[in-house]
Amino acid sequence: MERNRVYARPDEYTITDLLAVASAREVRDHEVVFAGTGLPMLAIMLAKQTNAVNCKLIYEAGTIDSQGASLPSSVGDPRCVQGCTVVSGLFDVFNQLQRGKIDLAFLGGAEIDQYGNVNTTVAGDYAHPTLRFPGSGGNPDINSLAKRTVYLMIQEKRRFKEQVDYITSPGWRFRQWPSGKWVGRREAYGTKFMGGPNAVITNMAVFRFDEESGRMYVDSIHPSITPEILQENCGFDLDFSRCRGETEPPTYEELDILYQVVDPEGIFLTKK
Amino acid sequence: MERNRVYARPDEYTITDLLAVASAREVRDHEVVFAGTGLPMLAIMLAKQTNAVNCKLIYEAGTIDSQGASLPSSVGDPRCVQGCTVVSGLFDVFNQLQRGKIDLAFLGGAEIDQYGNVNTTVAGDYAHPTLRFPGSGGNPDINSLAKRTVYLMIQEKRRFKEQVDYITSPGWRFRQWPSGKWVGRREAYGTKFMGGPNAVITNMAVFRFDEESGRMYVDSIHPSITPEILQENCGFDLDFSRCRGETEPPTYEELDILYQVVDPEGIFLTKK
Amino acid sequence: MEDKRCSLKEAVQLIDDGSMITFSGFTIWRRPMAAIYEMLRQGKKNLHLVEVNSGTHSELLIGAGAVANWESCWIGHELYGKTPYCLDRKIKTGEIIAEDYSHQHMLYRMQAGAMGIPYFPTWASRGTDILNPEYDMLGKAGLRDGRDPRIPRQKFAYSVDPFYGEGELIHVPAVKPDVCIVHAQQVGNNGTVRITGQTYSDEQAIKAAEKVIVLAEEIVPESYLRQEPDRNLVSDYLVDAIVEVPWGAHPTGVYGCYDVDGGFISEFSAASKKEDTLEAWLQEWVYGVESHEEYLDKLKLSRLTALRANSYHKYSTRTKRGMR
Amino acid sequence: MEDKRCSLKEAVQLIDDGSMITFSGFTIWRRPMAAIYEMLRQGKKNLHLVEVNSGTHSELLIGAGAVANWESCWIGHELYGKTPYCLDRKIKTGEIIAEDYSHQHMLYRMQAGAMGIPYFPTWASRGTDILNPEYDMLGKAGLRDGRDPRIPRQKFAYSVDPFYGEGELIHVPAVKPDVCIVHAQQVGNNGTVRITGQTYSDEQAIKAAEKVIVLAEEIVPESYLRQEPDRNLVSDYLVDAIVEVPWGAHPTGVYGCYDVDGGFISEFSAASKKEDTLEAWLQEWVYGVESHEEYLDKLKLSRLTALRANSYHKYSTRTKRGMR
Repeated sequence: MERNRVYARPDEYTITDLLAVASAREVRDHEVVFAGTGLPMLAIMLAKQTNAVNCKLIYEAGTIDSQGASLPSSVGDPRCVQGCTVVSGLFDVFNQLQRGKIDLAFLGGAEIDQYGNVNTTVAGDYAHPTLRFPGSGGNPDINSLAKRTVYLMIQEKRRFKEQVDYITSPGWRFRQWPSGKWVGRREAYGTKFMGGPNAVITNMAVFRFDEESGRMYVDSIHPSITPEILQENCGFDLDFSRCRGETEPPTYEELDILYQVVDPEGIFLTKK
Repeated sequence: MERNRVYARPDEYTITDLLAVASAREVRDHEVVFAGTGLPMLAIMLAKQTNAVNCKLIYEAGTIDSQGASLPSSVGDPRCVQGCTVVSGLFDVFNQLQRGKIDLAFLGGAEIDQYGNVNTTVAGDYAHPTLRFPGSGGNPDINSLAKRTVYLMIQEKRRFKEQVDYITSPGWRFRQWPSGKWVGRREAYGTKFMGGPNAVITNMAVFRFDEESGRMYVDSIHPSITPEILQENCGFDLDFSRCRGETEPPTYEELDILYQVVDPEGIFLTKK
Repeated sequence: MEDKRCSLKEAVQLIDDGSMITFSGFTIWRRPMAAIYEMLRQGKKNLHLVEVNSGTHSELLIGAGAVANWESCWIGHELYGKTPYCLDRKIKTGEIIAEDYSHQHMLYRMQAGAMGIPYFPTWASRGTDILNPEYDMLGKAGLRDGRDPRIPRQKFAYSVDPFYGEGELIHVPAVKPDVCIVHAQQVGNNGTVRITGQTYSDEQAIKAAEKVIVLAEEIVPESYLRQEPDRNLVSDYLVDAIVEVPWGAHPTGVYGCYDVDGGFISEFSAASKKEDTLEAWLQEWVYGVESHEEYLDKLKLSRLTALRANSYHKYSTRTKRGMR
Repeated sequence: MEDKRCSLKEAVQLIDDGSMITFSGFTIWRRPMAAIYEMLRQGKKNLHLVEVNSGTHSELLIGAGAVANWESCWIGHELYGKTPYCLDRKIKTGEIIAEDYSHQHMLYRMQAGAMGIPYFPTWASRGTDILNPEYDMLGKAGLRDGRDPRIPRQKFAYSVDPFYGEGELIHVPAVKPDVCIVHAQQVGNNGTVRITGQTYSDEQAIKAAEKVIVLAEEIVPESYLRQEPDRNLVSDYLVDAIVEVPWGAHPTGVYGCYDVDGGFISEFSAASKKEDTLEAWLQEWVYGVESHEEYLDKLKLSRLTALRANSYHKYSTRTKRGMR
């Protein structure tokens, strides 16, 4: 599809809009994509209308390539079934994931560290938590078996930590069990650890990972965010050396699709 | 159902009729029964009309409780699907078998020994066979995982052997692999070997097995067959000590059901 | 043939205290809520929940103090409440043991149970702290000594592939629930189950369980279900009790029948934040209610009517979901 | 989007000599026979067949000398020919290696391949000579040395249950076919597969294979298949090539389309008893025939019409099957 390249001004879009648009741009055409509830749905449904019209959209609860008219409020929603090629269940979808059929996944997390280790399980000590989160769900399964995983997160100092309280989903370096040693993903598991975090997109920036060190670096900073603000909202020292500059803002066309086609009811796009 | 107890004379039924009737009588009401192609189908469809109206009929290819009007020529036949509760595939059926949901199975065999070891794979040396049979199919799976298995066979000296050339499906004593030792079924596997041969029905007699020795014994002899004829057609010494006498012949009602309801086309009941 | 049809009370009476239980559905979809409420009214205790994933139904059971052990991968209310306040509170007071596995681990644990094998191999979730022996909570509580035959003696095992040299796999233990409670769109008068839309992990849960209780929007003739056997999930002989309970999954949603009642779940989630407000909520919606029929009347017809699914779309086109 | 539609010739050209191949169907049902004939016309060689169960289609490939290795549990023609003469002959001449597993073993081997794990645990078939190390034929032929990455280094492995103390299980190795050839009732114009009636072990075979070729009675719009997604087996992205081949499974039967042609299979079975009569049969029905269309004309319309399924019963009510 021809992309209209007229960019909206910061006061014309919300951070959620930018997150959805930046995420959509991670999708390549013809990819088989695994999406969780919320922002990932917006991102992929937008991508299907723009840069990845032939991508396949798989929901964890058991639907393949949904083409519903109405935005699902959850991956278990009947809205996921409408127009899909196959409706099945978790056994079909997770087996395909392990078989290596999933190219890209979008996931969320509560905490992350500089190696991309993500925590969605618990804040504080596991046995005596300060707060229990919903839990892993399929996060560590999808992160380890989809070829690329993109994390969508909120940028806060308490969430971007030197070390996470609990590794729900491993990044590029993590503690290996049962041994308990800190290891690199490849040395630990070779090709049967198929993916891991490929990018992290927050309300302030887009991050990627150094192939060698496995450390997170700043790829681009969102409009109206400065490196100083970004560093203030991160618990570890950020590497700006490879920053490409400002994140490409949403175009008017992308915003129109988001608000008129993807989420006209305002389920996730609530501030407009 | 009230059973009409008027017995037919030997010249009024074929050996296939008697086999079907004797087999049907092995089925208890409400049992979940696994049936292969041929005689087992006749037996269970007859049982459903007489002594086991509530039994469930499962075919290996993936149908649960068929109620077809037309006799299938094979377990993969579309006729198995008509009126069943669930049509699925092998994964459903074999998983239920391993889960312990199957009470009774009917199987066939080319050779059998005194411990009920059955061969459906090869005659002669495995690597250099005198004749290759179709192979195990699900025979050893069903024999080991259904709670009871009844074998339907042709009574010939070359088929009832001191020792079979190849143990496709183990009986009460067999060589255990990888050890290679001869062992009793229970000592070898305990409860996870759920079944094994419970009865063998041939064109001449009904055989059962001694719980202690695991040896086959004669339970009843078919009308017009003498112990001498039976022994002549068996490759090992038969135990007649527990013979209950003559096998109950078919009733006119059973024959009517077989020829008018079960196999009116004469697919398996060919001689009448 | 014995009649499997019974009342909701009778069906729930089949569940013993201390039972290991699993459910149909996915997060806030097709959960047997009417049975959950009735379990609380009957005062079930010391339950051991083992679920592929959890949700509002288990927050209720946990919050009301009916649960001793919980094994799953996720619990919450999706859009309608992110934090599992009840589980959070019971973990802090030590009233519950929570054992984490990943979603795929739980699915394969249930599949192993459904196919009668004691474990299942997988590549999923290597590198996660779920595998950390320090976080084996049933083990730390001394419950892996084999005294309870339903609890595996280890949380995980590992095995190296001898066939293709692909490395070390994780073995997850089978799940062996005493009871699976299902909510289905239709059940035959003798127990054949038809589920439409996503089947989630219902097939695994039903086939793994020793006893299966099926609530359904409607009981239909077996002869009707036998006309399209490709649309049925399991046959009658796997089902022990059936109950017709229209709207029986409310406030969770049912494909083709009704949507999630987000407002209702949000109110429960908010109430569950504190013991006293939760207690008041339970008094109003569970203990203070005699039957499912009384519950429906209390909800009011207009509320349920707005949730009813459009027969083409299979979801409600009338319920307000977003800000616009 | 690239077009996956192609001719039968083009589809079969995607198969390399020496490929490991599996098929849709069950014994003499829904086998991709048109592709089998075309494989012989194209002179495919050294194939390694790995099948949950086998039948007429493989007797043809084996008899014609296209097969080097065969792994399965059963081969024959059901009612229409008990003895697998071709396999029997090739084993005796040592031209083929036949590796026996049980039916459940083969199913779980394919399931393991379909879900991306190298092996699958099972209780099935303990005590059988299939487990006898003396009868590991690929091993005896020195083919388990890892040089062929598709051949497992052991025929079986064993593992003791550490979770529930249930004893020693059998581990069967995954199957990793290069190609799965499917015959379906319908395929979407982009590859979504709809199979009606029993699905046999087609889901396992398709998902285990690297390349999937689908022959179908008809190609239909994807939009049509998307109207009832619960009736579709796999989505388009798992399929590489599609060919519309009416009657493409003849002489095997297809649910809802046509019955098994028992007479035809019986004639082949009888002919396959000896090399020279088999050669003559192959000349007449395979090598001497240019295309599938020519094959159909040679069969004659009246013969096929008698086999055509009744649209209510899903099988033919006109074909004579028995003695009465």
